[in-house]
Amino acid sequence: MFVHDFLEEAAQKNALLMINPFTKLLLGLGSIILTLFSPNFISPLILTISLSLIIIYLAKINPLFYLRLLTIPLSFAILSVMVIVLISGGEEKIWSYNLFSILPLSITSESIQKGLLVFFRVMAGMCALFFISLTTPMTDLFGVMKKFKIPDLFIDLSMIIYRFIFIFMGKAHQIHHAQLMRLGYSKPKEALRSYSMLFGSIFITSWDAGEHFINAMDCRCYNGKFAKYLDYNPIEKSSFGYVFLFLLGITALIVVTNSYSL
Amino acid sequence: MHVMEGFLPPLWAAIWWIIALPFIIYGFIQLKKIINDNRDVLPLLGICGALIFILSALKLPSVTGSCSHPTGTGLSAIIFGPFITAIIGFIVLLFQSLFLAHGGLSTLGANTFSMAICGPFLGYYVYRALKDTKVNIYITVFIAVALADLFTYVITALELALAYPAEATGFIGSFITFLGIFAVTQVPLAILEGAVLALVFKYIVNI
Amino acid sequence: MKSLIEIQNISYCYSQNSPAIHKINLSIQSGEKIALVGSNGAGKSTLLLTLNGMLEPKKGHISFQGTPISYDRRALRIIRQKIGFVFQDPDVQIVAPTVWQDVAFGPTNLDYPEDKIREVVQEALRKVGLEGFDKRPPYHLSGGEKKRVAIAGVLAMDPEVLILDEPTSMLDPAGSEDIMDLLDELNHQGKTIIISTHDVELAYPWADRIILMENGGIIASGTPENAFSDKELVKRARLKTPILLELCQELAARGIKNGGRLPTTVLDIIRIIENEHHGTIRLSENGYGIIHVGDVDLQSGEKVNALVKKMHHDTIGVMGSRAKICARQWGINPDISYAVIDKCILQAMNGKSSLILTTAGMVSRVIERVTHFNQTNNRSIPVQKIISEDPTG
Amino acid sequence: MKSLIEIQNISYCYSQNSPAIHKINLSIQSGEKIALVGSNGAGKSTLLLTLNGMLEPKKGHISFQGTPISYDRRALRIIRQKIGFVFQDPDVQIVAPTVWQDVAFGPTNLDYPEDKIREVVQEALRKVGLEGFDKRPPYHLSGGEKKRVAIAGVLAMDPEVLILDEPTSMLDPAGSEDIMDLLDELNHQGKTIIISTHDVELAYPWADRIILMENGGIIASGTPENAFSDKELVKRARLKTPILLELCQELAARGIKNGGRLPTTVLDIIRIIENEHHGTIRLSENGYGIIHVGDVDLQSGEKVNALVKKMHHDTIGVMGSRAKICARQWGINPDISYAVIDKCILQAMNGKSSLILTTAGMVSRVIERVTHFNQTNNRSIPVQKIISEDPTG
Repeated sequence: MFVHDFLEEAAQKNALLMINPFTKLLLGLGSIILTLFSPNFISPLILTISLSLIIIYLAKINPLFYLRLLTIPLSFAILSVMVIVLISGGEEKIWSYNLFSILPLSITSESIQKGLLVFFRVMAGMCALFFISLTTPMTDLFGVMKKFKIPDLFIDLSMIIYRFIFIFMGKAHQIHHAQLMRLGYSKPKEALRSYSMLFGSIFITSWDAGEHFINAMDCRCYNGKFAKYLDYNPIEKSSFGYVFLFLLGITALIVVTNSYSL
Repeated sequence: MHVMEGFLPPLWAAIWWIIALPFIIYGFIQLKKIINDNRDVLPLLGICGALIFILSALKLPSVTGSCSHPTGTGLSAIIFGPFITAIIGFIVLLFQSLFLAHGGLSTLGANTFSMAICGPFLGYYVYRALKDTKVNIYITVFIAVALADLFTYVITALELALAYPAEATGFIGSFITFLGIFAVTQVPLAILEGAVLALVFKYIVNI
Repeated sequence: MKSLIEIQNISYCYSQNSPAIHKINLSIQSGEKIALVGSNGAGKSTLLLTLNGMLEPKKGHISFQGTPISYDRRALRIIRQKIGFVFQDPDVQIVAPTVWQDVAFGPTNLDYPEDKIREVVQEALRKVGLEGFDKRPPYHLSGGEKKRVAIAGVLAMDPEVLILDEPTSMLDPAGSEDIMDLLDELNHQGKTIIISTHDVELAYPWADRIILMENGGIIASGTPENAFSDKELVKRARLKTPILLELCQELAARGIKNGGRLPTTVLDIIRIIENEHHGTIRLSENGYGIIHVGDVDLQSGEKVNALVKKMHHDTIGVMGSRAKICARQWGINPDISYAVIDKCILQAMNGKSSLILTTAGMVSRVIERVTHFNQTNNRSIPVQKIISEDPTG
Repeated sequence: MKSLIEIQNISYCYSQNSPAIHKINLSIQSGEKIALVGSNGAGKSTLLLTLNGMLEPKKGHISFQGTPISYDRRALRIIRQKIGFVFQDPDVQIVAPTVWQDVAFGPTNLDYPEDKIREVVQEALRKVGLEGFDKRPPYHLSGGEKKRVAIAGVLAMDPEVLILDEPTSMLDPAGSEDIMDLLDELNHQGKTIIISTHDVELAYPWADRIILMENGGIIASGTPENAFSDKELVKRARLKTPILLELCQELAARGIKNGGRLPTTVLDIIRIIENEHHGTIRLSENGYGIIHVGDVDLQSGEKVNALVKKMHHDTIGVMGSRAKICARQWGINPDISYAVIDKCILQAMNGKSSLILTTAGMVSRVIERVTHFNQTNNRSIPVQKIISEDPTG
């Protein structure tokens, strides 16, 4: 819920921190795109497993922490995939039922196929997303944005939001603790009151902070500019090569398994 | 309710990106104008973005417990207007996907459309419409925020249904199914968020 | 004696890598005044947060009043009511729009009936000296007042133990003294007090027991004199030796004995030096000054003012927040408001008389302290209670 | 001497009711180390904020380098570049997501060319001892490190005056000393330093000049000894007398003369007491210990380690942030890191030898200080520079 659960926190300490962010983004975004274009669940499954191994063994992210992360997309995926399996229909009916006589539900081998595909697409896509967020700190991504000619104003606003998130999160965390210690949130009605006090309090302090912030920026001759940081390690041929080969391999797998069905 | 990475097929992911982009770009142009007039607004917008992020990162107690977060964009729309909220909301959603694994990159377009565009627009106009009537200001905030939240969830269900229409009943059947399933978490959440933000509003006014 | 809080071998870590506290053993007795002292990041706050179940240690046990803390909601409610926690930054603790509402936050959550809430809030505000602040919005209060509101908010739940994380950070000297005074009063009323601080000068004279922390572990626990006199430990904890102790050590290195007990106040140092001089230091010709002690709850402003006029006290000292408020109301401008007893003894030794205004329990403490000083130092400083006002007028 | 900043009769009020500062006159010379001391709400921060044009006084004039401050944007930019301001809470001052970007904020807005930005940022980070922290996000830093980043961000703009509002609030003793040391170094490099604080123990030994503030006005301005020795003023400002000064006053009340200058360090007190004893305090039989001083920039780790091994120094002290970093790298664990010179003199008087590691400019300061002490106290403590490493090997 609070700062310690942020992926950013883990990213700042991961073992692949020094690898050039472009290389890491290529792997993450490449995997996402390949996942989206997979015709069946095989390559997403392979991607899910291989990206997880990379995250745990190469980036040295704590496995328990990572497993807990995987549960975040799981409930959404399971719920939605169930719907897809039940309504998609198909030729080979395994089970069918007409709910309230207006909503025909059925499970077919095609719909299972489709459900599996969507499920593993979500898992593989999330693993790729996890890979990016667990290995590439946002601070590096700001540099990448600059390289991609994203407008300065957009990056500046993002950087300020980033900075404030961490300040306010710390505050919110402490306020929440303080309320718990005075037995806030103990009953639904009290919880509502406690929440509104928490938000209101953060709101007020942050407005205050905003004023100080502008003053502090003025003291340093603020003229509408932020410094952009562009130094990171150069792209290494070897790591770039591995990523390239990996993506090539997955592409080949997609082509080979194209006609496979359950 | 965020659409997870990988959930939308490539075609739909692209379509929602294309629909969301004009709003983001127009919001950005507006933002630039405001900043050119008064550069001090930038930190304030930053604060607003961080607040939205924090609001949505705090889990409210809900029935199923998972991925149910208030969107927080309603309040921003009331204060800054819907287009500015679109751009701030877009950045916040990007951070949410990267920091908290809520949402995704390919689905960012769809999420932006439902959470940073549709919800705030509705909330903003409801607020504008009720503001000058006799309705109590806190009830106005409650209605605007709760409706913004509900509308967000309706749009999300729409996005899911369009991508995965039902065989027998088509898009409509699928839409109703998604709507029904997520109603369990989203309807109470919308009411809760409306109530909390109305109280926050009261709190702020009191100070 | 059975201990109030018993900590056995607890560890806690925030992230995977390094533990914030590690294998801590500690036992806290009822009525103690304890200061956890260490540099930032030594683990003080983490240890404090485990005491009332806010953080659940990964290993080890904590028991309160002989029962192990359990972490279900019901048990936690009871623990948190009995062990009150005051955060370092009052802004994170004060969440309600008015002082009254904020102090009532805890009692409301305890389901007290409405008139009991009124009563405890009133009483808590009186204790911290903020009567009449009910309707004020906390955002307009000074740092010291905010801190008091935070303390009142915890007192309103009538805890047995009061934990304060860095109670005086951000406060100016007068504000700090007020708070430390208040803590003394509360301790005197039977509350166990545990604070964390990195201010050695603050902790040294105040605490019954000092617990030195470094790098997640306890490296010393004992009387202030013992805990701070090991230079190696103080250095390891990245702290300073309290100035007076350092001075005493330097004197000792030059062959001046400190006569057993190490000094905690300027008075003690003067005694050491006087001792060395064997009376070469001249005493005031008029003998000792007298020390008067008055209980503000038993006096009226006129009576005290009349006394002040008659006696020409050289020094007027006030102890405790209620006494300070009374003095202000009566138009008396105190000369000293911290380390009052010691300073008055120093004054008395110079032949100057003084008046100490304070509240009930503390009166006897003043008399005890002076008597004790007289006995151990073979002096005869007179101390005298002002007689309560005659109820018949 | 022409003054750097000249303040004439300025007043400022936030709301209509009461002025935050009122009719202030002050003149600040180039190269001074000034501490504004007062309780919270005395107007310290307000006064500081008027100095670089952040607040425009309602009445009165401020001039910088002989020219009155004007409040158009262009003029303000120049003033703010020349007078750097470090806020009390580093969290409001650090704006960028990484240390490097934050320190580069000022230079970027001053439109420096890219390679100059790189250079000044590098240099500023070196000065505050944060080399290699470039990519760290601020929320990963400790309080002391954040403060350093904030100072580096101002230093990167190469100001002539450095203003710091409560520079050590929230920092632990080690962190505070590091910052005060850094300020000393910067002052030594020619910067004028103005701080505000309510910590008298901190301000008393550090400042060249103390300005006591109370209720929006200046009530005293002078050397630390003078400003704090008037008990009435200190009381009016709601402050404490520094412990050492209080001790000295008590000694004086008992007929022990302080020999002219009032004490600012434990060393001074010892001297007063020793003086009184006329040699009854025994001197070490082996005579004085020697004090070695080494410039870390001219030495290598091996050389120093070899020396430490050979000489069996009883005490190793480091002064300044660069020296601390070097010592850490060389695996040397210093015994003292604050009030180093005085402590080494105390050691030397006890016949113990010591080694002080520091940087160029400070070496001569150590020698001066010891020589001065020898002259005024009729001692002959030997102080010796470690000879620079032979460049030919």
